[in-house]
Amino acid sequence: KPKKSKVLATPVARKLAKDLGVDITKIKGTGPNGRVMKEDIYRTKEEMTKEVEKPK
Amino acid sequence: MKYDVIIIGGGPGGYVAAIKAAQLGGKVAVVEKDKLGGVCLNWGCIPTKTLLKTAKLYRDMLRGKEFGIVGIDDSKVKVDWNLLLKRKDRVVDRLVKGIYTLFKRNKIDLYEGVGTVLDKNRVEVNGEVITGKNLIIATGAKENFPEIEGLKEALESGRVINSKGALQLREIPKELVIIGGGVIAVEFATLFNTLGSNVTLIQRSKRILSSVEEEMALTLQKQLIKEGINIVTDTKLKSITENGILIDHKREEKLFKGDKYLISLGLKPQLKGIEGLNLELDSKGFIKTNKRLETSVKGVYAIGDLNGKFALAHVASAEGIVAAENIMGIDSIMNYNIVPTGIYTFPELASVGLTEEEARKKGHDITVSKFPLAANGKALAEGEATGFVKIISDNEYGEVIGVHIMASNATDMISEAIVAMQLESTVYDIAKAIHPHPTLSEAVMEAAFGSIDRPIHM
Amino acid sequence: MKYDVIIIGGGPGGYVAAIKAAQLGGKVAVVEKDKLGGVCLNWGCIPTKTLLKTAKLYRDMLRGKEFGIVGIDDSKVKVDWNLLLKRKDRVVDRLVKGIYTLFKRNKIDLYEGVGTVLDKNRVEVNGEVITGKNLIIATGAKENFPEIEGLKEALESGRVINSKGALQLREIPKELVIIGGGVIAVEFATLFNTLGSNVTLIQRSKRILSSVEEEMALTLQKQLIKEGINIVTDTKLKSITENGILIDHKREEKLFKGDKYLISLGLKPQLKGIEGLNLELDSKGFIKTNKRLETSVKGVYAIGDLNGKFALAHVASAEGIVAAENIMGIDSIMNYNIVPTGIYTFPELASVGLTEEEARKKGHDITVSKFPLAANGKALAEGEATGFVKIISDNEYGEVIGVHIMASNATDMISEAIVAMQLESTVYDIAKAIHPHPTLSEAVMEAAFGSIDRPIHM
Ligand SMILES: Cc1cc2nc3c(=O)[nH]c(=O)nc-3n(C[C@H](O)[C@H](O)[C@H](O)COP(=O)(O)OP(=O)(O)OC[C@H]3O[C@@H](n4cnc5c(N)ncnc54)[C@H](O)[C@@H]3O)c2cc1C
Ligand SMILES: Cc1cc2nc3c(=O)[nH]c(=O)nc-3n(C[C@H](O)[C@H](O)[C@H](O)COP(=O)(O)OP(=O)(O)OC[C@H]3O[C@@H](n4cnc5c(N)ncnc54)[C@H](O)[C@@H]3O)c2cc1C
Repeated sequence: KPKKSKVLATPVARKLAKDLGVDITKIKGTGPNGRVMKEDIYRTKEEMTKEVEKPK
Repeated sequence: MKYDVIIIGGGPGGYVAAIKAAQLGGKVAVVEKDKLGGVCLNWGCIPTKTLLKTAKLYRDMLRGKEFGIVGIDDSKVKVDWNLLLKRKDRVVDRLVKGIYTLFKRNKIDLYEGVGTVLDKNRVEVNGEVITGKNLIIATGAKENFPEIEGLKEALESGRVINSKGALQLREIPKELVIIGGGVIAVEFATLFNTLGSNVTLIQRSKRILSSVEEEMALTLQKQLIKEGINIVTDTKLKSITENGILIDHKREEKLFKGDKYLISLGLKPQLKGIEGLNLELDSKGFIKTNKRLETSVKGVYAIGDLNGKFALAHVASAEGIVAAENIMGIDSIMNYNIVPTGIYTFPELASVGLTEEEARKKGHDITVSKFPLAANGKALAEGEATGFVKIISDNEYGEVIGVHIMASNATDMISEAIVAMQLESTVYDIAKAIHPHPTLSEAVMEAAFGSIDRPIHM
Repeated sequence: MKYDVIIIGGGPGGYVAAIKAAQLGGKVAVVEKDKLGGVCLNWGCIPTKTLLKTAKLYRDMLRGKEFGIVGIDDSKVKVDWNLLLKRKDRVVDRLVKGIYTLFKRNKIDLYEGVGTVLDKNRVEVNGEVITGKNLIIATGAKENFPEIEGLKEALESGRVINSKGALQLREIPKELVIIGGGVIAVEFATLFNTLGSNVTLIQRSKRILSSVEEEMALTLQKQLIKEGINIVTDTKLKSITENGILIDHKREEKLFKGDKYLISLGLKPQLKGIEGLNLELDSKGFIKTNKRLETSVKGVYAIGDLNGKFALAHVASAEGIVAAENIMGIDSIMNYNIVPTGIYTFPELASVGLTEEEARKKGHDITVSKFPLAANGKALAEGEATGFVKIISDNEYGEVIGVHIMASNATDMISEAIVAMQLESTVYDIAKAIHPHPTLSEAVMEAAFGSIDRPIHM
């Protein structure tokens, strides 16, 4: 069976991902049926920032 | 060139395009030979829904006892047709005047008269030639009368009428024969049957509303028969004479008599005045357009009934907005996959997206979930428990690809589905949205539960 | 342990939790001392909406002439209260029986009797002790009666009644004084005013429906006054005597007399039988729960009216589903940001999300767009043009964060907004969704157009 290609996401999550430079295809959404919600983008962005800060 | 856009026809296609183009800063001219609002406001959507509102109230009045209301003398309570037509006129007048006001407010130049297109930049009205960079054709459609013996004479004499004629009747017909089984036919059948006419509906195919989701159309057909409408399906019209309408029905000839015959058998485009453009037409003779509403001639757009996509006012308006946006430099396309239809019978029908059949044909692996209104608290409280909500979803993600609603206010309930589909919603999202109790819309949520595993109340 | 979950209380919280848990494969017991369906089905949502349906029909009948219907003798047409109550009973019976059937179908064990919690795994009913791994408390709430001189006696004598008493009245009161201005008070005011009572509504704060969007509440207040309800705001209850209700109003004492007094001043949780658990309570005495509906004791959940979040049936049911899912191993949380409320007045009110005020307080940079029903074709056709749709959106992406609808069928229209908000929709998505014509829901689309730039029809 082919892998699912589409990302379920809300319009706000998509815009936010674009603005914050988050790759939406790599996020596991917490919304219904795994939909990526705006909170998921905020959370991912925060994690990304922490990753960057760590090596210091 | 004087105008950014000249629009021919001021119906729900043209007038909305005009307002949108003006809002976007365009200099706009509209040519209208009759009244702004077109068929929809003057002879279509609004008049019929105003009459149907009264019919529904009248029907509910006669059911008063069931709801605990006494003291109504059924033999005395009547719809006064002329009083009703006056109300219809008041509603229409107010709305049509509103459009004229909107034109002034948006500084749209209105040319009252028949527009004749000279070329894609020039239109003649009352001898004057106006010029524009773009042209939107929004002249609508007219009735398609088949070639049947005697029809032409019967139309001329007024024995056979169209929907416009039905809105101008002097009285409620005693015996009404309706030829056709589409939306308009079925709505008028509902109207006059409720107001007391004996209605016979003669339909060519096996069932009414052939383009509507099958179970819904069949359930309505049963309901209409139960309410006293004589529905004759599987027929072939033969001729119309002084004696009545002659049809072939199961290899037998039958004659139907009425004091009025209402015919509603589809539409053909209104192309008069625009022949000069030589626009490409589709196989049915409608103007060919793409998703940007462009015709085969650059700078010329065609919106509404005359492009043959959907003969619906909201489609005409949506197309008008798309055309206006494209003309004013905003890239815009129509999404014909999410177009709702509404039918104002008792109960109403409304649909958006694919039917089971269509979905399977397109290769979708689907789930069909149906929730009956008989299990919905509000439907029982309102005494309107005939109907259901059916959701078709694609199994890959659970995406909602079709919703079909039969309910007393299905035409408002469907908006939830169109917004959901616009947002590429899955059944999980709809199920997760907390619907207020008690409402008919809970049935939509329940159907979504059913798509996932099971509804609560079933 | 015998059960996966024991549920105390079979209202819309408890019975839905039970069905969901059973659907997920759980072994479920429900303890109910009265009838399944709880307040909502037996004495709340369903009975009141059944009565209001009749009231609305009666109101429309008296407006018949306006719609072209003649032959109604206004002096004879009446609501037969006892006939109406019988209809109410039929509707309630059918729905309640339906729940019993669902219990059987889902193999839920029903214990009829008062449940007393011994500890978090043991509940006593009629002397029998049943054991379970989890416990859901869903015992609901009861009326909160303030400490007012004479109230206790008046309640006992039956001069002062609560909403349950109002549903058991022998006749329609001639003079009805309603104490309270919340949803229940306002719905009963609408009901009895329409049925012919002289209604006085006594409200403590400056306006009715203090938790409802201000413009909407004030517009309704005006409408109710116009329809003949005497609304007295800004009052303080002093005492209740044989002579009537004494209040302070603008530094004056006033006495209000009626043949019945209906009191509706909020709720307090029903904690009897569960004291043994020593659950943590909030400042108002309701059981504290988190978004998973867990209480301070592991394995004990509390749903519905008694956790003090929203006293709404659909919230109770949604919480029931969340609790059941968590118990059955599916991680699940409630989203209290998208909870709709519906008020079944004429016209109805419905809301979801934030009001202007709340949004500003939370620091949102917002756009408020309002579209009046007076500019909506269907509203005019139906003669129901009082109201509007108001959309609050956040300016960063245009996300819809609040929708407030005043319209004859607002409670169904709001579903579009809840699904939109569930999907984090922007106003662009709603504006782009083609709404069917003619419908009241077009006003939602128009309001969305207004959020972006301007509505078409304004
Ligand atoms: C009885 C009935 C009920 C209906 N109910 C509904 C409903 O409930 N919902 C719904 O969505 N749809 C309904 N429809 C369909 C709806 O009315 C049409 O889809 C809609 O009016 C199409 O809009 P339009 O702008 O394309 O054309 P039209 O509304 O037909 O407007 C075309 C306008 O162009 C003008 N015109 C034509 N040629 C020229 C010219 N050469 N110069 C100047 N002016 C010209 C005409 O006078 C007219 O005003 C109904 C139709 C009927 C007949
Ligand atoms: C007049 C009125 C109109 C309303 N209209 C609406 C409306 O339109 N929409 C809406 O959303 N909400 C409405 N409500 C509110 C709605 O009824 C409540 O929010 C809802 O019933 C709460 O559900 P619940 O399950 O928490 O509690 P309840 O419905 O109160 O159910 C609790 C159940 O627990 C049982 N019980 C209690 N203690 C025990 C015990 N120890 N042992 C065994 N059984 C026990 C009770 O008998 C009862 O059946 C209305 C309320 C009223 C009063």
